[in-house]
Amino acid sequence: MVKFPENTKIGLEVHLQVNAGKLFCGCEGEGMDRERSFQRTLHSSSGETGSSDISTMYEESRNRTFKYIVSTNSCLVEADEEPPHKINEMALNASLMMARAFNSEILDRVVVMRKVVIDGSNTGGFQRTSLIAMGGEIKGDTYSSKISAICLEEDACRKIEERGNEVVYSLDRLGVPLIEISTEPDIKNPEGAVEIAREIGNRLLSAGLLKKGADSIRQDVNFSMGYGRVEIKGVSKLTTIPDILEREMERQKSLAEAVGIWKERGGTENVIFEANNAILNGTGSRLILKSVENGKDILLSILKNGRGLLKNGNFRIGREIADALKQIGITGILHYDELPAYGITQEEKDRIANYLNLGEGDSFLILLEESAEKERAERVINDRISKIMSLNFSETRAAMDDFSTRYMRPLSGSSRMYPETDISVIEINESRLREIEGRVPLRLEEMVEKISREYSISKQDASTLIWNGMTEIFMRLSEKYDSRAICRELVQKLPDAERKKNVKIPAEYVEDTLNYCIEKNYGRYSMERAIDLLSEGKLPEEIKSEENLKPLDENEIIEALKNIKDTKNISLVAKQITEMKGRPVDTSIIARLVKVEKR
Amino acid sequence: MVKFPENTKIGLEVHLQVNAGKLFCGCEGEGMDRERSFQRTLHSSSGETGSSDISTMYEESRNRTFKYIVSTNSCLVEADEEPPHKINEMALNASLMMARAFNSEILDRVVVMRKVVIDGSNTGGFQRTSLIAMGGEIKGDTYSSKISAICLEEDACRKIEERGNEVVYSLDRLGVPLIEISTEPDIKNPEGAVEIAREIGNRLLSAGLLKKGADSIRQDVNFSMGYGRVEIKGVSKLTTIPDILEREMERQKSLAEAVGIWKERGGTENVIFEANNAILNGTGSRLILKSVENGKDILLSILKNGRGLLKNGNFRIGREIADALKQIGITGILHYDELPAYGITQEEKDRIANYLNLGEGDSFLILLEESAEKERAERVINDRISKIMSLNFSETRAAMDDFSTRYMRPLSGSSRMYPETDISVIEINESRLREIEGRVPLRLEEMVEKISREYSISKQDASTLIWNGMTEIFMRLSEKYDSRAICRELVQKLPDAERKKNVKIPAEYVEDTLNYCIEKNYGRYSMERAIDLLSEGKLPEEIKSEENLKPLDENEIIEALKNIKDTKNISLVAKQITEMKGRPVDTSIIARLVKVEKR
Amino acid sequence: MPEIDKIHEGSVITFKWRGRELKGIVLGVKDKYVSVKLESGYNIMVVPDKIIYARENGQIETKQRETPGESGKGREISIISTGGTIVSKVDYKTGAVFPSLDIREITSKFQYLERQFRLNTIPFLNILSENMEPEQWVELARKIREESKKSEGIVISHGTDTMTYTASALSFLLKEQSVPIIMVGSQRSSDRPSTDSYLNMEGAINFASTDFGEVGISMHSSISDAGIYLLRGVRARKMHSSRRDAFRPIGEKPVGYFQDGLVNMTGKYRKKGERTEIFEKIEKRAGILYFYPGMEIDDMASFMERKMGIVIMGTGLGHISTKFIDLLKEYTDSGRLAVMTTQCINGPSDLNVYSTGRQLIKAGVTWAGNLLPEAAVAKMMVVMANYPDFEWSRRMVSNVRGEILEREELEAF
Amino acid sequence: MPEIDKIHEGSVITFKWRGRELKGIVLGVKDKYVSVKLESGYNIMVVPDKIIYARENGQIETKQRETPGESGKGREISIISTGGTIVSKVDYKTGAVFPSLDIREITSKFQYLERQFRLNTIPFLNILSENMEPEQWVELARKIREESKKSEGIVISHGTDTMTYTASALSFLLKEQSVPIIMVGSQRSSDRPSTDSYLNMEGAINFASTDFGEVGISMHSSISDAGIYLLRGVRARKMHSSRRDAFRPIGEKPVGYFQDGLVNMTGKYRKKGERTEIFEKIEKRAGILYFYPGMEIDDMASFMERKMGIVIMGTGLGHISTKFIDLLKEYTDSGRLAVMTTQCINGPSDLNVYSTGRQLIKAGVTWAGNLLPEAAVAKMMVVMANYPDFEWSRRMVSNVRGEILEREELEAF
Repeated sequence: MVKFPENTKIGLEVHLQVNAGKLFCGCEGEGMDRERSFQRTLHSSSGETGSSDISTMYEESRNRTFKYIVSTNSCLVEADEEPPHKINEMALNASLMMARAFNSEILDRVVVMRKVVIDGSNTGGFQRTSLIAMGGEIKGDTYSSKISAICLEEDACRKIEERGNEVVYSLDRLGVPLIEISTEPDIKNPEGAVEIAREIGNRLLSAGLLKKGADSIRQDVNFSMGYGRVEIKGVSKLTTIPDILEREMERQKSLAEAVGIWKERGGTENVIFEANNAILNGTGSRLILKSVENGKDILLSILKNGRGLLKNGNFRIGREIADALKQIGITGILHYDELPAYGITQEEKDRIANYLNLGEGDSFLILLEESAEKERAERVINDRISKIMSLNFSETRAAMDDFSTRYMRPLSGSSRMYPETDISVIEINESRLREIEGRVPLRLEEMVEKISREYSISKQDASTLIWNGMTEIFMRLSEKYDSRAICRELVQKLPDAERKKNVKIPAEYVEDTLNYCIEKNYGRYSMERAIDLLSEGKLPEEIKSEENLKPLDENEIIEALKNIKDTKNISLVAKQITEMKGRPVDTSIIARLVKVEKR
Repeated sequence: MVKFPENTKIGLEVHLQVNAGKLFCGCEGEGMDRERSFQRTLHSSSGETGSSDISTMYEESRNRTFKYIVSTNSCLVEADEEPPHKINEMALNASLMMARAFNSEILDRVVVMRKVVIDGSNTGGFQRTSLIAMGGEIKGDTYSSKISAICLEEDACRKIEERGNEVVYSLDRLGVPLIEISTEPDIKNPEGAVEIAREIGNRLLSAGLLKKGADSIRQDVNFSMGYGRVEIKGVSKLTTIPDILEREMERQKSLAEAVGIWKERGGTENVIFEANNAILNGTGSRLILKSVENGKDILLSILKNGRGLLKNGNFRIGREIADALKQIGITGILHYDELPAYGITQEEKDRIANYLNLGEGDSFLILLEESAEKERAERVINDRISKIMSLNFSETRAAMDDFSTRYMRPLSGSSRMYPETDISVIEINESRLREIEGRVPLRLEEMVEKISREYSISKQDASTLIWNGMTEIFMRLSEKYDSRAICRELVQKLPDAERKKNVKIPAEYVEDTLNYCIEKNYGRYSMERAIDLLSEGKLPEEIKSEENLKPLDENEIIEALKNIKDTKNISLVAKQITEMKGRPVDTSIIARLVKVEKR
Repeated sequence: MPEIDKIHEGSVITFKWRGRELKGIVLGVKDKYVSVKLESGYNIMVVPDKIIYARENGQIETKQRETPGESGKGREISIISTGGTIVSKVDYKTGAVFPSLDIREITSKFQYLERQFRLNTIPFLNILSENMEPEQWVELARKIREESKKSEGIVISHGTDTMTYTASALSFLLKEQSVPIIMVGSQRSSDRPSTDSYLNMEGAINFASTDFGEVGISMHSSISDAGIYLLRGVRARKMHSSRRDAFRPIGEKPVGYFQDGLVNMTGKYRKKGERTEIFEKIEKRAGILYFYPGMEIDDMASFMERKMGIVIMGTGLGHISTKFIDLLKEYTDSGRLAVMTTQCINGPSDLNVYSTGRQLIKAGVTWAGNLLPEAAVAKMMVVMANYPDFEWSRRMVSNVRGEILEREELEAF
Repeated sequence: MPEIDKIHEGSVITFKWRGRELKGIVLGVKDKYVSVKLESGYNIMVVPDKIIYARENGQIETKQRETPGESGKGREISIISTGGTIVSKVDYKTGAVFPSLDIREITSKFQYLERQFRLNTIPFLNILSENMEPEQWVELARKIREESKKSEGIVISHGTDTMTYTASALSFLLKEQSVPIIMVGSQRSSDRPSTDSYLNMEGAINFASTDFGEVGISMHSSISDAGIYLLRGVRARKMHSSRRDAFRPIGEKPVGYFQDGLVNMTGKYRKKGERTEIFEKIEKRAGILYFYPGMEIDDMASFMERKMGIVIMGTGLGHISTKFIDLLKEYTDSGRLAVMTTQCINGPSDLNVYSTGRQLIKAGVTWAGNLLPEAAVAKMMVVMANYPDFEWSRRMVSNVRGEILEREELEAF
């Protein structure tokens, strides 16, 4: 296990999708894309971004259009064509239940805010979010962490593709309720972070309120080791946290080391590019040739004292610069350390060094870009370098598949938030709090234990019920019928039938038909028959109306047995009779009758 | 010239399209078809048709759908989706002017009626028509005729095609105002009918109110020679009236003669078909074989005493029967007189005669049709024969291209008319009558004479102006400028320019630009230039705004002449200069300058 | 010689007019003018020079042909007639419209109906729909309850003008319904060959034989004689004064579609229930007020005076001039009901978005999403008459008959 | 320790809440609750346990940023601001909307505008459009006359709620107009990144530089940020309460279309004239009355009492219960004006078709084809103030500004 510095601070922001309708409209949480789409542009308002936030300015200047694919579970609200409706009660309650679970202090009044996001992932240009509770603590088996805030938010659009200036999003995920739980940066190591994050997810799961699906838990990780806070976005798999943090820790360590050397050498000077398209005349580099062909210039600058720091051993300041430039759409950057390469020869490298009058420890940068972009690039590069030199690495970074992270944007400030005036302040009154009081989620282990104990089923079965989100249905049906029988239907028969027909039967259909069997006193065989019929695509109404579930009585079975010759295998006989009559049959009766017959 | 019987009575119904917007909406008289269409069915109401009108019942039972192609000059009114608007003033006035022209008595109040027509030619299932005036007389050079009624009507849809059960109509013509002038049946011969019809059309033409186009005059001819009134619909060319009436006269004469013979033989008995599909077993007739293959039966009936009357010399009762059957969609009828033919041999004919036990003068009918249709066919045939036997031939017939006529339907009764309640009664008050008083159309000859005299132009030119519908423009422009010059532009230059570019220049464009030249005092060469530019597709606004019409002054011409070497042909020189400068030039100035130069 | 004032409607007459002798049947006499139908079929209105001959004939009468009764075999459908264009016919001489309801005229066009259904025609009212009053909604609901005991479906022929008001009122008056209730009308009267009434009625009868447990409207889906829509009464609106396809669903798609003899239920709907129960009271003291710039305080005040509840058609999301705020506060403080809707017709009212709206909330004004003004006033009349006043506001904003849509899809406008 | 009632908006505050120490800026205090913006950006409303520290700071003020002035070079366009969503911004701390009109914010989005036009911004009114009164229409017309002397086009930013009323009123108040007058609004306020205001305004400025000689409306043609419609003011209507493409032409197609910097004039329109002349009087005693079943005679009577003219929104082709006939007759007999329109919105009113209509004609009620109710009331206010009473009815029914369509095409509904 890698050793992290003493002053390591890790905090989490865990996002949990709530298994409920959308947060501010009447649409369902799940849906499919449709043929229809519309397209938009977004504008940043002057009041809202600081002048230094050039990535946001760039975002707008790019003139991007966003295309939104309409889904079956979207309406005018997702299209930003109608004010939001009242908040989804179930989602709000879920967030309150989570707050209670961790002893977080619930606010008397909830104010819905808009958080500006203009990457198109929200049709309105903002995400709706509200602070639900503050404080509390998450206790895992080994680690614990204090909670700073619990928020209830809308999930964003699902990005489908990016082509040229157009980004395509689906509206299916937009507006799905998300509970965001942020911890204090009091976690000391990645293992702790994993445990805490898992604990958070398990609570909502244990309450039966976690949406199913790959997306349902996503976390951002805050990390600091003395060089400012880095927020790592988009860690989708819990188990990758240690690897990602390790890579990030190494990045910061190397960066600090490089800065030490650089400063020792006397620091650097501002990068200033000058165009010299003739300098590489006669080059064989296809990169250069193609770039010139596309009308770009060859811009050169000294990077004072930078030699060997841009790409050399662990030093990767070159990549820091490239990542920052990429955010404003500039990609053509080369530097001393990586040459000769890309078809540029040592002779050409020397020619440039010579031309720039490079000193001993100096490096140079080559920017392949139109001269008009020179100033923007210089500003980004110089800002980036001076930030690194100040040993303040705080920023927002994105987690990559290879566990590395990439620069995304500066940490977002509070100026990006303002109230959602279309929704009035929500009072969390006593009656609501009383309502959730009995439903505070237990820890997953406790929940498994409790269900197993109270309903006399195995822990294995209890756990399966929870993971499949069937706990509530199970408990309701168990009030009226033998819980073990119900458990068998839900844990064995149901998944079995679904697997056979490769279908997903809606939970409410299952509850409806089983309930019917219970009320009619039809017994186990009818329940199984009900699930079989559902798996064949029949609707509960049909199944119920056609008396398909009424078990055959003894006389009917005797009648049916007359047509069956081989009665050795009782369950085969039952199957034959059911197929013949379209109705369930009790095998024990068959067994009895067959015996009688044989006698 | 064929001699018509003494008791011949001919009456006319002449329909004239008025050159105005549509009668009951804001659409123009002309337009083009568009992509869009809609489709309808029509129902006959029980109250409206007599029980004997089986052709109407058949029309509905056919379950035909009508498809209407929307035109640029149609709106919700033509679609029968909006009540009619107020009556078109110009069309109403035109009808009143025609009434005055023939001294017909104008009604104080005009009641708009609906005349039921369910062949789909009117989207509402009725045509709007109103009686404007009664009485009066049309005086031609040789003949004269009393007027019974002058009506103002809507024109019907233009039929585009009929395919299967669908009839396709265009809405472009629906609602165009039609003046219908009906004469008493006081015309004695076809030549008189031609003269009277021509006189009627010429009056509206002389007033400049006749729409242009092939359809603009259509006439129905009423004819009787003692056997009831026959109304011949759709005589589109005036000159065909004599040929058509001759054929009709001969038809009736032969028919009467045949009836005489028939009655002498003792009359006939009802036709009653019986099926005998076996009788032509082994026939080589493809007609019969195909008919049987299509599931039709062979239905046979005696036609008592009918031999030699169905098709023999001038006798054509067979066709009378076939035409009537055709109206109810039955086509497969054969009879004794025409056999052997259609692959049916003499032996087969005899076999049938034998089977039917045919008497000496008897004929037989073969109907190739499903037995289910037997009664309908019998009813139509027996009705038809008894009508012929009663020597009452009155009915509505359609004129064919070969001058023959075909049975269409019984004469329509007054029960097909009821008031159009969506339009209030229109009062023809004094002020309206005064308004038209000065505009009563003259006879064409008088009009030619008048214009020729008043404006000092040739009769030839005056006549051309009238035929081209340019009289009014000519008279207005002549108030401000030399009428002969204007006449030259309108009668010579304009058609010439149109022919050269193969375009039709809207009359209002011509008036607008010529008016402009007059006001600016630009003279003849500018007018010609204006017409040339219009023929090139330029709009009046463009032409006027660009000062293209200002003639070159002397200095400008001198300047221009410097670039021209060969000045022998003055008009060629003028053309060159105009092309060079884009402005008109006075040839007389050139001539003078060239002379001066030469000197 | 007969005098002009002795001439009666229906007389056969011969007279002179400007020297011509004319014959015809008298349609009426007014001032000096005689209306005559000539033998040619044309009607004229003239002042005769001289009347030569006149004889009472009685050929013209205003036919009053109501032919109640039953026709066909199969499932029983009741057709309750209230009047309107769909049952009107024209007298072919006078052009006067008279009521006629001979169901055989309809079934003769669609003979399969006679084989599938037993159609039972009930003349109930015979009025133009603009004269329908709320009390008659209750009577109609009672009639429906009665018919539902023997029929499997009910068709109500109704003038199109106030059809959605009646449909809404019935929706709320019916606490439970055991049969489909389908309203049908026509935009072109049955006397015209081009009438839409037959196809609309064919659709209605077919819709009435489904398991639809709501009050629906059966009218043309386009200007072609092709398909018929089944629309939810509380969400439909007459959106064009003259077209066949005037009725449109607002904010949702049609519930069903009928074409070529087949019903296709495409939307969600309540299934018919076990029994039919109705409310029997209605509060007439409710009305709609349409806001416009320049409206005076007195305009609203005097309207309110006579009302226990008002439906305001505000602008946009439900706004009116803020000068009315105090007045509204006073009104709602006195226990009366003010519900805001929008004159945009489409889209919701939402008083949370702008400051005017928030002031209206404080003044006690209620709003109910995209509840339509017509449905709102009908609902208000039913709610106020049948529930205690402290429940009024809550009842208005809660969706009971699909009158308030939870979600509006993009295509629905 | 500071007392809660000493805390003011804008104070920087540190306080204890349920044992936690929190910091932020005070947004307001109401009852015991303090609204605070935390450093995280979230707003909370809490009852503090104890206030530890508070300092007046003044960081929060309600910004009143109106930046009139000129910008750009080229053809002069005046932008007259009257208020509404299009010029509103949000205060990012309180969420309160405040008016702001900095034309450079718009031109900075579309820099070509600066090269083509000299944009002259004039703050004129600053109200929500539902508070607009007829007197202000006249003031606006005067301002237009003044601006038309120096500008080649006029853009009027306006709240969308009553935009079509104002557009109609201006259409009739302007006897002649020498410049295009383009009204523009937005359905999503400018503070939202997704606002429609920029594109609507871009379209408006471009339309204002054409030869369009009418009062038009420039709004989104669809929910996409793609094209902008130019609609004829007297024929447009806000047909949805919340969508960007709420404005629709009724019974006709749009006059123009703007996309990607290009104007395409697709419909017929009046060209701009030589001078701008206006009527300066308006008669406020006119109003709209919406008919519904159950409306009482007193409802109409008391409304009429205060009015010189009324616009009735009847059902269908323009019908109301016949019980009102006598009252209407009395009203028109006294020289006042009653104009019938239809609550169907689309299609004509036509009183000739049904008996109720013919009774209304006899009662002196006027109708004017498909004249919209909003245009009708605006026209009535202008006509009654500026013409002798015997001309009123004739003026109402004659088309002067394209408000009455001669023909309606099939696609227009």
